[in-house]
Amino acid sequence: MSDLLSRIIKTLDGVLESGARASARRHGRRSALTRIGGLLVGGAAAMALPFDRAYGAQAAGKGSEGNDKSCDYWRYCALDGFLCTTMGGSKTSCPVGAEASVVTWVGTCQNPGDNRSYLISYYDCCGKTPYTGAQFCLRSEGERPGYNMGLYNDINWCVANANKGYHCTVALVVGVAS
Amino acid sequence: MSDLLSRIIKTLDGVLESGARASARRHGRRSALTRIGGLLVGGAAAMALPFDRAYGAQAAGKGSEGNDKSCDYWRYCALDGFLCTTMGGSKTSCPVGAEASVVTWVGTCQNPGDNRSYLISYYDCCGKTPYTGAQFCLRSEGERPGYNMGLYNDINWCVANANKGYHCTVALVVGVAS
Amino acid sequence: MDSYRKATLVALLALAAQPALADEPIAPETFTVEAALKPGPNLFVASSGWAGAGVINIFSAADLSYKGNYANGFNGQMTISAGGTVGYTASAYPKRIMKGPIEAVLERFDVSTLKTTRDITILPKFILGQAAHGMLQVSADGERAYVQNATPATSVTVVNLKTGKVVSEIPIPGCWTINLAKDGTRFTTLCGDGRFLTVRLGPDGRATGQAYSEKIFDPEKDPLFTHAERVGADLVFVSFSGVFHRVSDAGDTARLVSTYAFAKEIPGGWAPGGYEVMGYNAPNGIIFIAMHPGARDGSHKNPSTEVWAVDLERRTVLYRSMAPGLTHLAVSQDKVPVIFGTNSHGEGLFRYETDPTAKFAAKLTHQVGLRNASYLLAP
Amino acid sequence: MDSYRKATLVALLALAAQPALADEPIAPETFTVEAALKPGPNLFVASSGWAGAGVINIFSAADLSYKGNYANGFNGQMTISAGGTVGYTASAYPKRIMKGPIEAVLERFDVSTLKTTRDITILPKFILGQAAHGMLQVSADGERAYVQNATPATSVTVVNLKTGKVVSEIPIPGCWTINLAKDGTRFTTLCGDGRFLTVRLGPDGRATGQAYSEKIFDPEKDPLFTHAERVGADLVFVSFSGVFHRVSDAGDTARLVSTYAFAKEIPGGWAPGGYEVMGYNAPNGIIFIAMHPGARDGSHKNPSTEVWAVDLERRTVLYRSMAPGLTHLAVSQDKVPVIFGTNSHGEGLFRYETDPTAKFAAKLTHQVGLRNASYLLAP
Repeated sequence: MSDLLSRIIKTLDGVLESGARASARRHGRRSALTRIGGLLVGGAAAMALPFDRAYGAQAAGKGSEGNDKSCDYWRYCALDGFLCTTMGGSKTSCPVGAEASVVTWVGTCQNPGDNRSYLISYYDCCGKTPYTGAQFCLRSEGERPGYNMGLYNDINWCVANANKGYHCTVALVVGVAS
Repeated sequence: MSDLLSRIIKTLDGVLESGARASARRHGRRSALTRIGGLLVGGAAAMALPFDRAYGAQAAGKGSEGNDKSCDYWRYCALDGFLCTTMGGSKTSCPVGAEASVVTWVGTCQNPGDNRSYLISYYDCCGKTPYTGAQFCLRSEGERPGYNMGLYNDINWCVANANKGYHCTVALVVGVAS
Repeated sequence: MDSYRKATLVALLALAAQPALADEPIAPETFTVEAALKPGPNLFVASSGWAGAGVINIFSAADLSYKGNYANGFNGQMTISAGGTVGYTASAYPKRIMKGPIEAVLERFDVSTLKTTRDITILPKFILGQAAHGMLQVSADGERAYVQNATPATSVTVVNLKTGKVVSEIPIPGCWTINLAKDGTRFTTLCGDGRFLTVRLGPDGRATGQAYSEKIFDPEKDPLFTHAERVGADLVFVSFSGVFHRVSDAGDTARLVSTYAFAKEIPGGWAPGGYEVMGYNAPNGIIFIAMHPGARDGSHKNPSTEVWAVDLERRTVLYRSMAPGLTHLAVSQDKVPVIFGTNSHGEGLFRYETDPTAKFAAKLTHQVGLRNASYLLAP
Repeated sequence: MDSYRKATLVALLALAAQPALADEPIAPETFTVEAALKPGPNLFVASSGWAGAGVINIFSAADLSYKGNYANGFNGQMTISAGGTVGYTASAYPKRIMKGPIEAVLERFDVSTLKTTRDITILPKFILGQAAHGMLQVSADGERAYVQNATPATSVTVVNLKTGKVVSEIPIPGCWTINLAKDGTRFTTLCGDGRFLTVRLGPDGRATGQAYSEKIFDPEKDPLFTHAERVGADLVFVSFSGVFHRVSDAGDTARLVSTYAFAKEIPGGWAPGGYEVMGYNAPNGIIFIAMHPGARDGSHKNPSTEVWAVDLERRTVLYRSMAPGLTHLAVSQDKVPVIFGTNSHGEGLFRYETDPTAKFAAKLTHQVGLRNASYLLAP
């Protein structure tokens, strides 16, 4: 049985590693991902500010720990954008008709459910206008300026897509951070 | 002296007539201008609603009779748009860098200063975004649907210009209506 | 495999499948795109772009929950056809957004996938303005589109949706809005002298003839709103003072069937106001109409104070419901009519349920703080 | 002409010139366009478009009254040069606004007439994002422009403004923001490993060499904000924890001149926050910086609670003024410094006057409810 377990773990590690490598490749430089373990303390105290990258600011909802439509949801610790969960998508899927971004920034967020720190990949969904009534969030735990591009949430991450209009953002677990 | 007086009056009439003709020509159909005298009662009770053609609605200022930055200014009785007076222009001039519209809609507004009804030509200024902090007004005294195009304030009157972005609207006296 | 090992394997596989359990971390996830719009009747709401992109937002007709959108360009129009499954939008794409020459484009999209299925450059004479009824119409067979032009001289661009080509431009000087006949063989438009113009269309979409009606309305004393509802075989319009004009567009010449001054006997100076001023529910024969009191010159765009339920057949105002702030109104074709409304002057998307057993009294059930919303199409 | 007739003529001409008099109607008026921006120092405020056009709004620096604007495209950047008389903006014009290939364009405009004087298509690799310092720079002689690219791999596009051509693309992998040297012969950029890269530029704008500095900052423990201020011959940056880093960019290799942990001794966990976090007033040698208390991981974009006046020479925090809600801050070069600020998270454009005789205490004088405002440039 330890074989099965180790295979499961290896698979997870493999995905994490290849994810980090892919990100590094896409960013065309040494990825900041490799340094994340020691860099970030994880999103212990979730901060939810009424922020604005493009449109009117929205007050963050008083969501529960498990409410993925709320800015204080644990995965959103470095998310700057509209939540796809409030626009017909989910936390891992773009709304219908949008284009999945091919590059991404990442954060390291602590899941209060298992006290693990996860590497979260924030993919933008592209090619359409946002819904202005959607939930806009800005949290920047572990966020860094553009010289650490893989951690930077101030650019339009539809930049490498055919269609560059910013629609909304998802938050995928790509691995365990530590 | 009566010669001079009559010449002045004729000049005014001439401008009004040629203005009306020009408008009719531009609209490519019998201009509604020729019927305005009997049609409209003039902006007796000024209505200032917090309206919106494109952007966020703005409450109309409590301007005095002579305040051309306020929606209840007498000339604005059929104006739908941003006031150029609040965007660096005046009631007869576009802000710097804008393009003067070549077609226009008209209203008939009563000037409380002399109790005359005037034909007002609403020219749009074109080729730039509005300033979203400017005063937006919508009044529709004597306004008519698109089958009376010369009186219609729901279209973008930059339509015949090289640059079709709507910037703001001015209100010119083009003659006495009655 | 002994039962102990088997049980452990099952448990471990369960762990892997339930990544939220404390013992096993969340498994890496896959990034996807939703394949199709959530099922159920849709409400389409246009927001015309004035400084860039506009959008058609799609809400659940049941509860106004958000379902998705289709982005268009500057000053966009919309229509939905084929039982709500195919969308069309015409809008402008200027070279430098606020400046430079425009490319006017007719886009067709699949409502379920929100994917563009046609992108046709049309005449740049295309009407620039707010989304409204009669600016863009598509034949029932989906083969032909008709687009209002205004330079500001008025004409209609005919587009063949099969070939993706503009077929012709039909001048309609002094006339406004396209009301396509049910069989697609003609369209009717309102003219500034109070007559209606009917344009006959050949099988290729070109005009084969045209005829003006008698004078149907008085554009000086009591103009018609251009919004129209299809009622049986006829079109119903309403005037600024509140007179329904029932017009037959079945023949080569439009014909006034009847008028009904529904607001006349009711004190308070009530009149219709807004843009999309009314909606018709066919199963019950009821028109719901946005009304404001103290009507006067220039109040014809005032938002509603009440929405009135009018029985067209019995010529009766059945009920006056409180429904403030609507400039646009659309009604479902359910047996229990649902009214949707927007306020293009401010904000708000509203859903009202009516009660057929209580004279179609309307009650607010859902509300969304949407801004810049205007023309809407109900299921 | 007898004196009676003469007097009457004068009176009539006066009537004609004063159309508001009761006896004579208002004369027909002429439609014009204002020829030039109203005189006086200007404040430039960028609002980057995310669903279409963006805009550079121009306000009077004296009272925030509105003067005019220049519209640009999607995700626009700006810079102003030649003593405030020439503006530049780089932005994207996508084929279908939210979709389709983009044309990235560098536009030059005359600030007085707001007319476009150059429209140059640049590399589509152009950074898409919010307007910020170091994304677009123009040499002092107005001959060369430098544009940050991010695909997200980073490089710099060099544009010859005389010929209107792109000269070259200079890769700066892992580095971000362009800080052009005063003499235009090199630019310096911040890299992810804490070093600065200096790129030497030939007379044609091409790179003739490059050199990395020693490690100047610690990107893991205390990253630098990328906003920079020119202080004398040096560049001043500030770190997330509030340490000024004075960097010389005069040589072929950037060099750390000094650091100053100005917030260290002050209780409350204060740190800089926002985007354009500080502005320098040269006549007095004072940096004004947006500060928030209780700083922690992720609070580096928090808007200000206070603005601190810091004397760089004397290494003293002179005064802490209440100035809430600023994410962007710019300071005039007057002897009596004026601070301008915006809140890109919410709304507001603010003007504060400072008092050099009272330790540069700042007091709010004007406020405008502007939304979507971000990067600003003071006179």
